[in-house]
Amino acid sequence: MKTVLPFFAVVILVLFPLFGVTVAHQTEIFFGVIVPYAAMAIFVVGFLYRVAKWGKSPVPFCIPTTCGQQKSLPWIKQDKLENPSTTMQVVGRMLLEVLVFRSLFRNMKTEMKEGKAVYGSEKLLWLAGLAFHWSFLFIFVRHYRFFVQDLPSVIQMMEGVDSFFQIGAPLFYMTDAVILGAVTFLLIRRVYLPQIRYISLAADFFPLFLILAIAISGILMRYFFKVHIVAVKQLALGLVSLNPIIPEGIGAIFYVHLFLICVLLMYFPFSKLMHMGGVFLSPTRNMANNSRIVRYINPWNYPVHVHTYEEYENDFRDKMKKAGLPVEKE
Amino acid sequence: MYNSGKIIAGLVVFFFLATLPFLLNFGKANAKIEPSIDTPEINAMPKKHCVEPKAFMRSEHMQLLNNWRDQVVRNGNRIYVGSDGNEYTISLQNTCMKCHSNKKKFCDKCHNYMAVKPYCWGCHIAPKEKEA
Amino acid sequence: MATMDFQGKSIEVDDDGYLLNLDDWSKELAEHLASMDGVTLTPAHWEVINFLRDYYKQYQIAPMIKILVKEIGKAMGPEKGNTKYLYELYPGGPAKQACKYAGLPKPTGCV
Amino acid sequence: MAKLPKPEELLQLNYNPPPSEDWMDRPVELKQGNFCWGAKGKNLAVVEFPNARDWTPVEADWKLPKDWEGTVLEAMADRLSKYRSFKVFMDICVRCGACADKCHFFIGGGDPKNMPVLRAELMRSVYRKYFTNSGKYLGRLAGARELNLNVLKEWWYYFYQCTECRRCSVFCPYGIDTAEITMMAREFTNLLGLNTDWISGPVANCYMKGNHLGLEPHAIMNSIEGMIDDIETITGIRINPSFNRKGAEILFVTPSGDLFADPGTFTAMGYMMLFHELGLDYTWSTYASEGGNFGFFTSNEMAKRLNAKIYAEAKRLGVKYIIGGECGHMWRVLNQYMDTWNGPADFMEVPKSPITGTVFDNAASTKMIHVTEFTADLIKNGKLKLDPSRNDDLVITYHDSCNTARGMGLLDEPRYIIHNVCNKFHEMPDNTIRERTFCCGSGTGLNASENMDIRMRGGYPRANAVKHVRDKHGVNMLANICAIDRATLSASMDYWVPGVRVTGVHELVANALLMTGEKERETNLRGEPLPGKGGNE
Repeated sequence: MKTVLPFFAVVILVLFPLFGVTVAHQTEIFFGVIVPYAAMAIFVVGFLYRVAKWGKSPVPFCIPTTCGQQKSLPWIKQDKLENPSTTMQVVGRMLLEVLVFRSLFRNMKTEMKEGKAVYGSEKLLWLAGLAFHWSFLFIFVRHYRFFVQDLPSVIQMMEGVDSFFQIGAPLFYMTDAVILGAVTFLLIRRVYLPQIRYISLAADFFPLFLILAIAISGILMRYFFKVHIVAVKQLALGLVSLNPIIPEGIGAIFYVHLFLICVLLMYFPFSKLMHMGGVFLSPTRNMANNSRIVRYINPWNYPVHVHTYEEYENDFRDKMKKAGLPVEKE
Repeated sequence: MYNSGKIIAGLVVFFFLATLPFLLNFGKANAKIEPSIDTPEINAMPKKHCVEPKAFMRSEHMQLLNNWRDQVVRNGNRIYVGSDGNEYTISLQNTCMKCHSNKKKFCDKCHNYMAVKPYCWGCHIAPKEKEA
Repeated sequence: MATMDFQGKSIEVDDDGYLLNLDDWSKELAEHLASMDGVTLTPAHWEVINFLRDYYKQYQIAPMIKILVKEIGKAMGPEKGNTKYLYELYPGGPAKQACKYAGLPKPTGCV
Repeated sequence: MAKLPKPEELLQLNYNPPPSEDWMDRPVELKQGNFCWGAKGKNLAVVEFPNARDWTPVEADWKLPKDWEGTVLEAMADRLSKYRSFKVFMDICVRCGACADKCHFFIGGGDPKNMPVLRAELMRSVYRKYFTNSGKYLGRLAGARELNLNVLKEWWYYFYQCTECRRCSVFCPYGIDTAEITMMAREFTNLLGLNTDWISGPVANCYMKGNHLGLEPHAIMNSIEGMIDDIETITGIRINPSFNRKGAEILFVTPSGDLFADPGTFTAMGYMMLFHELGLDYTWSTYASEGGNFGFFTSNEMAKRLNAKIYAEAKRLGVKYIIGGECGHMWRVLNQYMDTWNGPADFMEVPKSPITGTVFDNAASTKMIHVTEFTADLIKNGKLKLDPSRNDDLVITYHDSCNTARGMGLLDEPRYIIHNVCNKFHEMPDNTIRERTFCCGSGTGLNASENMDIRMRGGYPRANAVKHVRDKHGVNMLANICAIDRATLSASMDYWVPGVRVTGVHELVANALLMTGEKERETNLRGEPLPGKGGNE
């Protein structure tokens, strides 16, 4: 159920615009203008709202997970990136975390072999995760050629790198293959590994199928079922310059690609995909381990009922005196 | 503690990045792009036609050119038979550019618009611009 | 909460069978508890039980084994002041088993 | 009490959950040996906890208060608004599974609900139902489920099977810390009077008597006097520690386990011998006689109430700073919570070693240093005369406690000390030490005797690594800086790796320490003959 249902949901999401624009041209305005604007609005507002909502809850305690030697005596070498004690060191830790998935890199696999537990290397998840996220970012940035009139040279360089091998025409992008491979791996892993299948929800399969469909539709459009690319850019520029137009003859597959992206954008703020924002707010990673150096303040700290020394002495005064302990009151 | 300052700064950065395409195009007109076929050679043609129909050429010209290059360079074949049955000499300079002698208003028009940099002109020399 | 019936009285015990109220204890009950484990209490057993009860009255806690060993050694002679001797008397662990018969709460280790 | 199976039998494990099962369909089964007895009403009443009554986990009726669901959901909303960690961790897990096989209970037990991600999902599923729209409307499809008695029992069973060791958090790409979620679950269960006896008893003791064991003032002194006698027998030196003494420079606080149970008592003897040799102006307190904090395994508020005694007593006695003994969760609390709860400690001074003059800037605010920081500094400055050969009968390995490793980063200080007081030392494999260290299997108040099955399972990964170095290097002593470790690893070693014993670091220090005016030592602190020639050189 949790695998099949998301799959068919994505199939329906593909068929919807496909039939829409093939059967009735009027729907192009829906798929080409209304949905993209709605998706953009939901994405931006939803994302801001979710993060702001997290931000409304304070971090009452300084709870970094320390993964190395603390700042201690001057002759003991502190692990500044794994156990940061200053803001700059925290920035370093976060950069490692966000850019190269430092924590996931530690991953290993536990197995029972010959009657004892052994821990083997397991870097595939890290590699696939890194490959997926970085190629996604590359592809996302590459799409800027549809959104600006004069493409910055940085993005042109990225394209150059991505199509370095100059295979075929239009030039083959490496990231297209990488993202397909990585998403497929992540999907197969979820179905095939018993532990991962057991913990997976429909909400874990849906974004994978969706992203896979987006990647496939994009690849089909670029290499196989060509669309009127100049018209696509006109539509895109129309959207972002707030003068939407629907050029003639773009091709149905473009609307499929666009619609799936819109679904992803709309789904984003309501889903686990918010880990993109959440990773920056994780208190175990974004705090300095300096709570013994600087007092950390809890905004809702409140007085509590304690058992005072006076009460304690009242309970035990006789026994204390008998044992020769000093007391406050005789 | 709330770290409101850092969160708000982060959200401003997010908002900026997420809406960057809108910001970059703010107030800019959306130019209509149409490659020009207004050259003396094309105008002189009794019936205007390319080696393949216009729709095919629009989306597949890069693949056609890629094939042509392979045909000439690897197979030594200089003859292309179009889907209309006519034979054409495979040559960028002498076939394509003979008619489309206005590279700037024909090729570059869309390529620049789409920020595509075909590597044709890495080897070939662009012909002199001609216009009607 | 579990209870046990003894001499027509219902006595409250904890999940491990230790008395909840020290006052419910009597010599007969101690013998009864021991007999449930198949143990017959000898004077040597009673030495330990009595020490435990005295210690508990004074400190509100069962003594460490170390202290128990020392004290039994003092009372019964140095050849009996060792852990091995106590384990022979109380195979279930001198602290745990003897405390049960002495009506003390289940001893805690480190918490 | 369930009989504990043999080690080989316990390890008949399958890490692969049933292929076609959905975890939500697996009913919770309270297996004997895997849970602790329920809290007693009188102990809950002492600390004014709600629904104080006696109850039995295996009985169907848990004697819950009316509208307990409302109580839990209200508390959940409250904690979501108070803890960003809780809120963010409810939302951002992608279920990548990196944590799945990192939990010691899963490695030693194979129960899929002991995969950290699934333990958290037990809570998340309820969160989704009542706090997210997708859960509200899509229900189970969105991974949501209703809060009912079965769910509550499942929470109680599994969240009192988590030792808050934070190992999963080390591997999580977002740093999701199951300990944060377990803490919340324990807050909720405590609102319904669903604590365990082994936690609530010590909490009540600590509140009224100052320490978990319930040692009354004269019992503490009696116990320490016993140790002083032993020290005199071994070294010929009579030391004379002070209690509740006003005007001392330093207050010393250690877990009460060190005062009343072997092998912790040997560590306590170690502290006293070291401090005596230094002539340190320090005092014990019978009121703040507990470094550990079982309140931390109950609720945030209870933890704060117990912790308050340390600063209060420091203030009353007018000490300049505090030294804390060897304990694990105690140091997580002292490092990450104490100052926030009960600070500022501005009535004290930044700790400065009276022997070396070293100023401990890393405790500039809390004014409390770890005894291994203090001792490492002494050794580095050459202030101690040591004869490591007295520990030559020991082949040592070092176990990092979860909390000092992952909630503080105290890794190299104890190792430096061990290297200077012992000649034979071998590290366990890299995957099992430092930030990747394994829990003893009995932290967070799980070190009772009725739950031996889960304790031994949880202790397996640590024991497995010890076995590795025992077989390879002949290791026979497991050193650590945690009172719970000293108690629980002893049991775990006896079960899994017989022949390996457990020691605190300061026991090793005191064995090697050449004290001024000591007699030729014949035995170590445990009364066992010293190796080889022994004694002074």
